[in-house]
Parts: sequence; structure tokens; C-alpha cells
Amino acid sequence: MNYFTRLDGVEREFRFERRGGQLLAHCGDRTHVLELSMVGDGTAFSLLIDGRSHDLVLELEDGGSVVQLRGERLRVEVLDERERAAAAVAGSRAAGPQQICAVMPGVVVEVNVAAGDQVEEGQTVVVLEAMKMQNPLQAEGPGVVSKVAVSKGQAVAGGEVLLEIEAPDEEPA
Amino acid sequence: MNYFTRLDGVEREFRFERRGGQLLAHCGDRTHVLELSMVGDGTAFSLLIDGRSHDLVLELEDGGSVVQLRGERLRVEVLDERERAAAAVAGSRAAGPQQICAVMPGVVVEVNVAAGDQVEEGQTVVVLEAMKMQNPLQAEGPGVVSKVAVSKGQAVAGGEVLLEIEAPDEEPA
Amino acid sequence: MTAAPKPPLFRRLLVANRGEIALRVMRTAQELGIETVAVYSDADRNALHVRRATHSARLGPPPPAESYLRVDKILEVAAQFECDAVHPGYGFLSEKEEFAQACADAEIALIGPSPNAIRLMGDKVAARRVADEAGVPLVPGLKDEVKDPAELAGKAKEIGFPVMLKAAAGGGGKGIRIVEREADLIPAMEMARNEARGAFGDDRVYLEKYVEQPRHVEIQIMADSHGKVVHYGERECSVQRRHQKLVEESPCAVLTPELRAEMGEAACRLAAAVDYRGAGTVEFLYSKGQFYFLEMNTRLQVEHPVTEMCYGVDLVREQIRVAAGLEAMDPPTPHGHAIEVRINAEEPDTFFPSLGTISRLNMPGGPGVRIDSALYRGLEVTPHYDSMLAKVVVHAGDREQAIARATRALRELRVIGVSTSAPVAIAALASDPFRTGDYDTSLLQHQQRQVPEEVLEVASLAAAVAKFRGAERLGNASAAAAAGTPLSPWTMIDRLERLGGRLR
Amino acid sequence: MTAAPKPPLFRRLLVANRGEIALRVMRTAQELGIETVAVYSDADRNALHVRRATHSARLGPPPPAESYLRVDKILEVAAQFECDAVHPGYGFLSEKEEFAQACADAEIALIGPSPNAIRLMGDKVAARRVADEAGVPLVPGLKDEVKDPAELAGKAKEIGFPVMLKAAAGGGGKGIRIVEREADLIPAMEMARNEARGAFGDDRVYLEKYVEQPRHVEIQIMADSHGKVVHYGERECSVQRRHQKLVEESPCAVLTPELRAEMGEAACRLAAAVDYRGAGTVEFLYSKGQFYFLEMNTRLQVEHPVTEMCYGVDLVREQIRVAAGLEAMDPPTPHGHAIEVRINAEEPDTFFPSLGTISRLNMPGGPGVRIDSALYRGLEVTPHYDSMLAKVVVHAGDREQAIARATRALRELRVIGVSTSAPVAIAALASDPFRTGDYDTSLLQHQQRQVPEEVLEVASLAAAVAKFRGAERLGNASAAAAAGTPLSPWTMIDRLERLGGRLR
Repeated sequence: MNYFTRLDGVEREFRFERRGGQLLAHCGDRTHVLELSMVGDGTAFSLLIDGRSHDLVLELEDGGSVVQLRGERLRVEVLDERERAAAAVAGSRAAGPQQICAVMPGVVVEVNVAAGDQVEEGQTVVVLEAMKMQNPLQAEGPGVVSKVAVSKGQAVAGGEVLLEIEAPDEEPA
Repeated sequence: MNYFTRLDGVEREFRFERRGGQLLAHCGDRTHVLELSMVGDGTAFSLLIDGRSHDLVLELEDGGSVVQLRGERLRVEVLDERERAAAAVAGSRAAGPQQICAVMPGVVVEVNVAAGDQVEEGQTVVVLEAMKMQNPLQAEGPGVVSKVAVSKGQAVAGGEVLLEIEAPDEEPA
Repeated sequence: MTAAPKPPLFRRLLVANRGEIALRVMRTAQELGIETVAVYSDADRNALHVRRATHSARLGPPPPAESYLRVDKILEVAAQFECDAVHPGYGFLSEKEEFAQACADAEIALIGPSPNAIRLMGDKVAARRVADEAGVPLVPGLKDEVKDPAELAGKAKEIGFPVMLKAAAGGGGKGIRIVEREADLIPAMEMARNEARGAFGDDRVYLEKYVEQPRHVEIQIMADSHGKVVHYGERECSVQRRHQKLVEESPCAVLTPELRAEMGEAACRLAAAVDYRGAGTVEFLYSKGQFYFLEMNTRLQVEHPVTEMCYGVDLVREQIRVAAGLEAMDPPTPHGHAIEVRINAEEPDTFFPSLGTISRLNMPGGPGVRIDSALYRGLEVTPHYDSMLAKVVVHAGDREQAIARATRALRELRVIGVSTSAPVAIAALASDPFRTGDYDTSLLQHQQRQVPEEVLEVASLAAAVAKFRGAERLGNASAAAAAGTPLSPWTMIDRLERLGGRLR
Repeated sequence: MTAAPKPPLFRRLLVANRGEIALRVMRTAQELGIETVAVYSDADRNALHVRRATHSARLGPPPPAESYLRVDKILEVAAQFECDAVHPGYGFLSEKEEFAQACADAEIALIGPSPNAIRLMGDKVAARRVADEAGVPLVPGLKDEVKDPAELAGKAKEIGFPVMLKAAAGGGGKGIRIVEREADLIPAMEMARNEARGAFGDDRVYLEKYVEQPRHVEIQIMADSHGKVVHYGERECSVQRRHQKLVEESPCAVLTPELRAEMGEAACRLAAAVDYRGAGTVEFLYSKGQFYFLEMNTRLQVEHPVTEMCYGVDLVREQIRVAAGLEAMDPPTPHGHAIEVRINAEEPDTFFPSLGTISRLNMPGGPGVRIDSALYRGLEVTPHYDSMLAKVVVHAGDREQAIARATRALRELRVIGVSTSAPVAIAALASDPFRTGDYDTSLLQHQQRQVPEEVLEVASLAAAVAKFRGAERLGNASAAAAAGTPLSPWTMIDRLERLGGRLR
């Protein structure tokens, strides 16, 4: 069984094997000896890769893990062969509209667009005040505002969708 | 319901009461306002007694708690009224022989007494080697060795009874 | 306790703050034999400052306006516990004239300056006027607030873009906006006013020249009640994101002894001009051999530990001593180099606050490392307060060693449960401008942080092997699991690992 | 990383040790850009030194003889990872001539002295001879081992009781027995020989005068390969229980500048006499203005951080520098006062080792506090190794402040899962002899530690209210619990509190 990971847009393929009491990892034409040990309550691990020591925290999530390593916090998608095949079949373009969400609980202090407005990439569409700071939320790409779910002065929960932006049907010239 | 604690040979009596949203503790003629809050996973507590702040860890055991407070680790016996009454009824002199136990896993390097020997308080009866140190174990009171359960060179587990000493029947003159 | 100790300088000190600074102040109080009283909002019932204090008292619900900003409640607690002194920390009431006045009225010693000094320096327009009179150089700008948009635009053009808009009541980088073009001036002004009104309850905003390639260099001063003012050299605080300091160091890599003396004297002159007492910081913009007065913070700064490490002093102890009427100590000769890194609960790439519960924690240690932290396992990071949770401060023989030490310490840090700013600081310390010392306040804006390739590979491999181990264990354990609801591989791995510990 | 860094002094350093000292060494190596290789026994697979190293390799089962003392395995790992240097830490192989020789044969730089210096100073009988020749004062005693009981008894009477029996291969207080009366001499000798054989594989024991009211004062030296020997003043290590140091400080409260210079020069003379290289410590007994050579430890000491804090230096960095052939730095001027407290897993009243798993941990922090610790949540404290788990080291402007700071720091410490020696240290710091500086190595024997009455009362109340709350919750929840196995009140309180958090 092969395992496929995706991180920062890069896919990697791994195969694991037990041989003579050792756990081996194959990745491309490289083979590594692994030694994995759990520390304490089951989320912290010490992983030795060919003796190279890595101290990491691994939280399991749907479809992968959040790995914390050397100060970085990385969300890694992991699929095994079967899951990947199933995903490929189901995988049409289910890409919905761009959603602007509240990254944390706060109060909307500005809504700069209305439904139907054209927006550019990087344009500030909403300003959210939280933790004493004004946080401008920007469009991640160009499009047309399809829905405005909040208004100025409204308190919102973390993760709440504030507005939606439909991508343009065709690439502008 | 009153609660009786025993610590370092001193018995204390407490009564608790809820009044007007407050938790009160009565102890003798003193009354204290308590505020108890759990920190994290249920063994650490912040206890305010009339606003005086105490940061403690409380591990529950049979018949009481081990309380850790300001660097000290104290075993407190706690009985409620009913338990205390029951204990008083059952409470004959069930005091068995003095037991010399291994305080930790180790190796017996010396047994200085044999069954039938008279020992004095403070006399070293066994020497146990553990953690690179020779630990002399002493009789806690005078008596006669009634049982020697180990011999020199024997490895013992933590808590294992090494020998037993019967107290003299009468107080010596 | 039997060797007769000297009577403490105060009997009981109320610390009108929370988080790491409340703990910081209590530590010195304890060392001085002074009892401490913590105050807390409901969000902080289990906070370390509450648990470590001698006494603790509730103020109210989590919002600061209902708890840490409640002057009446705080003075009520002070009276209840018979406190003879109050330390305001930084933020909250530390620069509120009303609070200083209320303490004076209640005959409780405030560990800080007089209400008048707070008022003069707290109003940025007034502060510039006083500084100007004391011969402290200013950034070209307006000494008065201008509300009329047309007049404002005219003045801005006169000074020349880029210009800055600063809240009169702001501080610590809060309430500042840079305007690059005339077209953005009026909307920016409105946003700055709104923000200032929300944050400080005072919407006055003033205009000044935006100095290019500016460095933020500040002088630590200490003044006693006998008119003596001393300074403890400078701190360089140019590593900022969103106008908030992230990394501070002392000494500043580019300051000459002559400039240091000149700035130190200017800072002392300003303090003397307002009959200052206690610890204060005079912030300057430094650019190409010139320095300009920015503002004076009439309180302890977040970054005071870098000064403490270089001078081997305890500035809170000095604050308490001068508040008790003792003479300010002459600063010892500084040695070595110190760097402070703030650990904020925030996403490293967006700088957005990160909320959550701390599930795991490992703080750095070893030679030359000092930790000032409010973190504990189980702490819930809420949106009510500042995102700064801890400070990692290092000291070493020289700047190069201090950078290496700070980097090493940050690599040891584990804060699990929220994201932190630590990776940003690691990248900043490793950057060419920082290493050479040739940097300014734009350092982090230009920084392209990249996760090292090896980290990406190891994270991928770790995630894959965890899934493999889960499937493997599930296979091995499938017979045993038999009936009942099916377990996910993740549940299985978790349960089985708890039993085993070692996986091979 | 783009600013061209200097090439590191070594490429890859194997740390042949465990626990806090392995971490300590790795920290400096990391700061110097040197990769590290950890070695571990099966008991230490998850230890911090393994997780923090660049590379890690297994040695064998937990007993030291099968892991950390296996010279062959360690050199095999060094070869496998192409290490060009080895740091032995303290204990284990740090003072084994064979190891130093094996490193030399394998052409791997040992961060330590030559095999010859280790041999000369490691044999206490030979060491006394060398010291005598170098004009370093000795305690009256026998320069050679005496095995014949009758001769031993005669010599002991000549010197005068009390006398001491010391293992030739011992150190760090291990393998020492005091004999008060002639009758106890022969049994004590046998016990000392047994212990020495078990601990060091060498049963030679020698006799000397037991100096009354002795203080243990030691000089830190550093020697380079060009014949330069410098010293970093003294450490006072008289707070001992069972002949093991518990609290150390620098400077010594009673040493005059003249005596300090005299002792420092004597220590440097001894080092020069054996062509010493690296860090070393010359231990003296000090009593009433006189000092006597005790032994030389040819390695880094546990208590080296007090020197580092006073001098603002990194002694491991200096060790590595001189091992790489660089000139020993001239020690800077020391300032302030430092105190180290060892945190051992042991029962505070009996000093017996305490075993268990660390379930909770909170280390002290704030100004002037340094933590060197191998502790982590989940650590199992086993009987295989030394009981010392961490060191709390403080620095302050003067001795009085340092005592207050150390006490404050120890009060912040929480190590849950094992008992620790911290309460003993708190009591020692508070004792009259320590506060006045007028103490000797018997301090802890005379110490009557008493748990404060308030602590006993609060513990009792806390235990009682926990039981009350359990019963109360059980009452409230009895309907909900309904069927099923009956829950103990303790289970109930635990479950319910998890949901609630706050109890009122």
C-alpha cells in the first residue's frame, strides 16, 4: 500500500516496509530507516530517520494530520492508494465560491462591498476588529460578490462566513 | 456532615456550608469563604481561602488525599462523620509488627540481623543499594526480629517487605 | 526566617494587571518580602498571576472595561486587602491619569509617575510640545491636531508624503497608520479615528512626517523623588509587524557612544522637565545618524528585560525602591548583548491572532536564557486580551552569540494548541539585514519566510508513517476489536500507543 | 543563513552522556553551529537529549555498564556519524583514562584533558602527591593506601579522630565515610571498600584527617593547549546531604580577596603540573582561614552555571574553543552573586530516591533565573541513573538578593509525580547559618525542617473540601448516574469537574 501526501502543493509518495525488525520508508529511489517513539500522551513523537532526530507533535484530522515540527505548524493531507483512487473518481471541479470567513470571533467594523460588486485580488472587503486590532480581510482572487452575510457592527463567531465571491467564468484578458 | 482530617498526628474538623452563592468552611470558631477552581485536567486546583491564594495538586487516595502545596507533599487522611464512627467501632489495636520495606527497587548488600535478634530504635538492620547509593534501613523502634525475608545479594522490588520486627510486649523499664 | 530581615519597602502590593507582566512584578515583590494581591477577570480565574499571588480577588467579566479597567473595583480590592502600593504593569491603567489620581486620593502609592507627568506625556500633542521646549529633536510634523480634511491634506503635502497618522492616546505601535498617497489620506484618517475611539476612547489623531528607513531606538530612564534622573542606555525595537514590536535588542548595533550619550541626556532632560518619577521610556526614531523624539511611555515597557540582562539590574525593584522614596541607583556598567523575542499567539504568515487551549508546553532553558511567561498547560487563549503570551530573552557575550542563542532557544520552544510568532522571529534573526545589524522597521515587511525543505519532507513522512502505523495496528488488532462500533485508525493508534509507548 | 558564517570549530559532536548535562552541552554546540549526536539507553529513548540532538543512536539496555559506559559502542556511533569531537559531560566516562585514550586512538577530539592528566588526578593518592609537589596545601593524612587493619588503626590514632575514608576512584562526594571512633574504623573500612568496588570497580580507600567545621570551596580553572591556565574564582558547595552537594553559590561568603587569589594560583599551579587542558575544578576544604587540597575533578562540574552567571561566560563554549586549539579567554570581571539549587527526585526527609512518572511540571522563570533541566511531562524517573533531574540557578546583584531570588524561584517550581529535594533547599536558604554565611558542610545535618503550620492547615482544608465536593456532586448527580456500576465520589468529582472547570 502506497501513501500519498500533499503539503504546500507538493505531492510525495511513500511506501513502508518491515524488514529484519526495522521499519523502512521508501520514497522515490531513497530508502530510510525509521524509529518512531511516542512521548507521553500520544500526540508527541520522537522520530529518528536514519538516526536524524525529529521531535514532533502530530494531531490527526480528517484526511491527514497537523504536524508541528521545529516551530512550524503544517497541515499535511494523507491518502492511501485506495482513498486516492476514490478521490480521483469523485473529483470533479467542486470548487465553490470564494468564502471570506472570520478568522476569529470579533466585530465587523466595516463592509466595503455589496452584492454584485466586482472585486480585485487583495482588495479589502471587510474589516474585523478582534483582540484590539483592526484586521482587514482581503479577496484572495478577483470575482463578483455573490453574498454579503453580515453588516457593520455585527458580532461574529470564529469561522463564520462573512461574504462569498464568485470567480469570473473566464479568465480576463 | 462533618469531615475529619488527620495530618502529622493532628486531627482537624471541618464543616462546609453553602450560603448566598458562597462556599463556607467552618473550623472550630472560624469561618472561611472558599473559592475552588480546577486547573487543566482535574488534579491541580486554585483554592482561595478568604482571598488568600493557594496553588495545589490533589491526588485522591483511599481514605484521603495526597496534597502538594508550596513544595510540600502531604498525605492527609479524611473521614466523614459516618466513616469515622465506623472506624471507631472496628478500631481495635490491629497494629501488626513493624515492617522494614524496600523504599525502591535495589539490591540487598547487607543483612545485619537474624530472626530472634533484639534491635534498638535507629539500629541499621539492612543496607539496600539503589541509584548508586548505599541506603541503610533502620528499625523505627525497639523489638525482636520476627522474620527475615531476604538475604544478601538479593534483588528486591520497591515496597517489598525485607524483615519484620515485633514490638516488645511491655514497655521496658 | 529567624535572621531579622529588614522591614519591606511596602507591606502589600496590588498588581493591577494580568499575564506575564503581573507575574513579573509579583516575582520582584516576593523577593522584596512584599505580599501581593492579584486581581482577575472571569477569563483569568486560573491564570498563573492569580495562583502565584498571596491574595487574589475577582474584578468582573472578561472584557477589560468590566474588569482590568475598572478603577473603582481595583481600589475597592486595594482597600479590602489593606494594600499600601499598586503596580499598574503596562497597558490597561498604566498610563491613565485618572487612575494615578485615584490612587493618590486613596493614599496608595502608585509605582509610577505623577498624574501630571502621565497626562503630559500621554497626550502626544502635549508631549511633543514639552519635548521641543526641553531641546529634544522632533520629527517634522504638526504640533496640533487638525480635523479639517482640506487643511490636513494641505499640511500633509507641505511635510511631504509618506506621512503618518497617530492616535493622540495610542502607544506601543497601536493606533498608527502610514499614508503613502494623498488619495488615501482622508479614508485612512477616518479609520484611524474609529480605531482610536474604540481602543482608547479618544479619537484625536495627529500628523507627522514618515521618516524613511527608520529604526526604533528607545532610552530607559529611572527617576527618583529627589530629582535624580539616570538612564540605562538604549533598546532597539525595529523588528515590528503591524507596528507591533516582535524582537528587541540592546545595545543597538549602529549607535555610537556619542549618540548614545546624546540620546540618554535628551531623555533625562525630558523626564526632568515633567518632574518624572519611576521608570520611563523615551522612544526615538533613528535614521542615518539623526534621532527624533517619538513619545514617552510613562511605565515599564514589555521589553525591559533586555536592559535588565545587560545591566544586571531588576528594574521593577528599582521602580519599587524609588516609589518608596529611596534614591535611584547609579546604573552599573552594561556588558554583553541581550535579545528579547515576544511569543504571540498568532498565525506566522498572516499575523492573525490564534486562539485555542495550550495542550503541550516546553520552554527553552540553559545558559543565558530568561523566560517571562504566562503560559501553562490548560491555558485558554481567548480574544479578550493581548496575544502576547511569553517572552524569551537571552544574554550572551556579544551580538553574534546572542543571535545564535536566541535562535537556539526558539528552536527549543514548544507551544502546542495555538500557532505562535516564533517562526517569524527565527527567520528575522537569520535574515541578512538583522545579522549585519543594517535593518529598519520595514524588516518584516520585506521578509520572505520559507519553511525549510527538510521540514516539509519530514512532516510529510511523519504524517504518512502515522497513517501506515494506524492501518497496521488496525490490521493486527482487528480480531480483538471484533464487535461494537468500528474504530477509526486514528482512534486505534491512539488507544494502542497508550499501552505500548514505543513503536518499532 | 545567507550571511557567510564562520566555519564551526568542529563539524559534529557526540555527547557521551544523558540528562541535563547532555542537553547543556548540546545547547552550546548548537549555538556554535556544531551538529550533535546523542546516545541513549533504552530507558532514555524519549529523553530530551535524544529529541533535541541532530542525530541520535541507541547504545543498549538501561544499566550504565551496558549503555553509557560502553566505550566500544560509543566510538562505533562516533565513527558511524563521522563525529570529530566527543563531550563526556560529568560522571560516566568523563574521568576514565581508557575513554580519553580510546578517543585519542580513534583521532576524535575529546573535550577534556589528556589521558595522563585524568589518570593522575583520578587516583586520589597520586593526586595528593602531585599537589604536594606543586606546593598545594594538603589535609594531614596518608599519601598511600593502607590495607592492613592494625596499621590503619595506628595511623588513624596518629592523625586523630574523626578521620575520613575516601575511595581512591570516588568523587562528587561518593565513596566517603566519616569515622568518629576507633571501634567503627574497621567495619566502616569494609563498607567503604564494598561500596567503592560496586560503584567504581576499584576498592582502594585511603585515610585522612576529618577537618572540623569544613567548608567545601572549589576553584574553576580553564587551560588551553598553549600552556595558559586561568581561573574563574570559587564556588562554595558546603550545603550537602549524604555527602552530595545540594546548593552551591559563588562567590563564597567568607573568602577574602587574598585567599581567593592564593587558592586560584594554587589551582592553576596544580593544573600546570599535569599539563592540563580544558575545564577543571580543584576542590579545597576551607576551615578558619586555611585551605587544603581535596581533589581535582577533570571535567565540567554539575555546579558550573554559578560561575557562568557571575562571569557572564559559557564554560562549555570555552571547553570547545580550547579543545579546538584556541587560546583560553581571559576571565572577565565577575559581578553579583549566583546560587544553584539541585532538584533531585528524593524524599525530602529521608533523602531516599523517589521514583515515578512526571505528570505535571512548572519551572520557575523571570529575572535572573536559569533552568537546566531534563524534565518533561511523561518522564519516568527510574532507579538506573542519578536522581538529579534539574538545576535552578539564580543571579542577582548581591548575596541577600540572590537568596531571596532562589527562594522565590523554588516556590514557583512544581514537579508532580515524584518528591523532590526542593523543600530541603528552601529550608537551607532560610536557615540562620546560610543567611549569615556562617555555615559548613554539616548545615543540613543540623537542620530541623518543619512544614509551616499554615501549609498543614491549608492541606487539611483542601483535602476535606475535595471530599465534601465529591459527596455533593455525587448527591446532585445520583439521579443521572442511575444504573451501572457505582462510581466512587472521586471518580465523580473528576468526571464532573472535567465538564465544569469552575467549582463554587
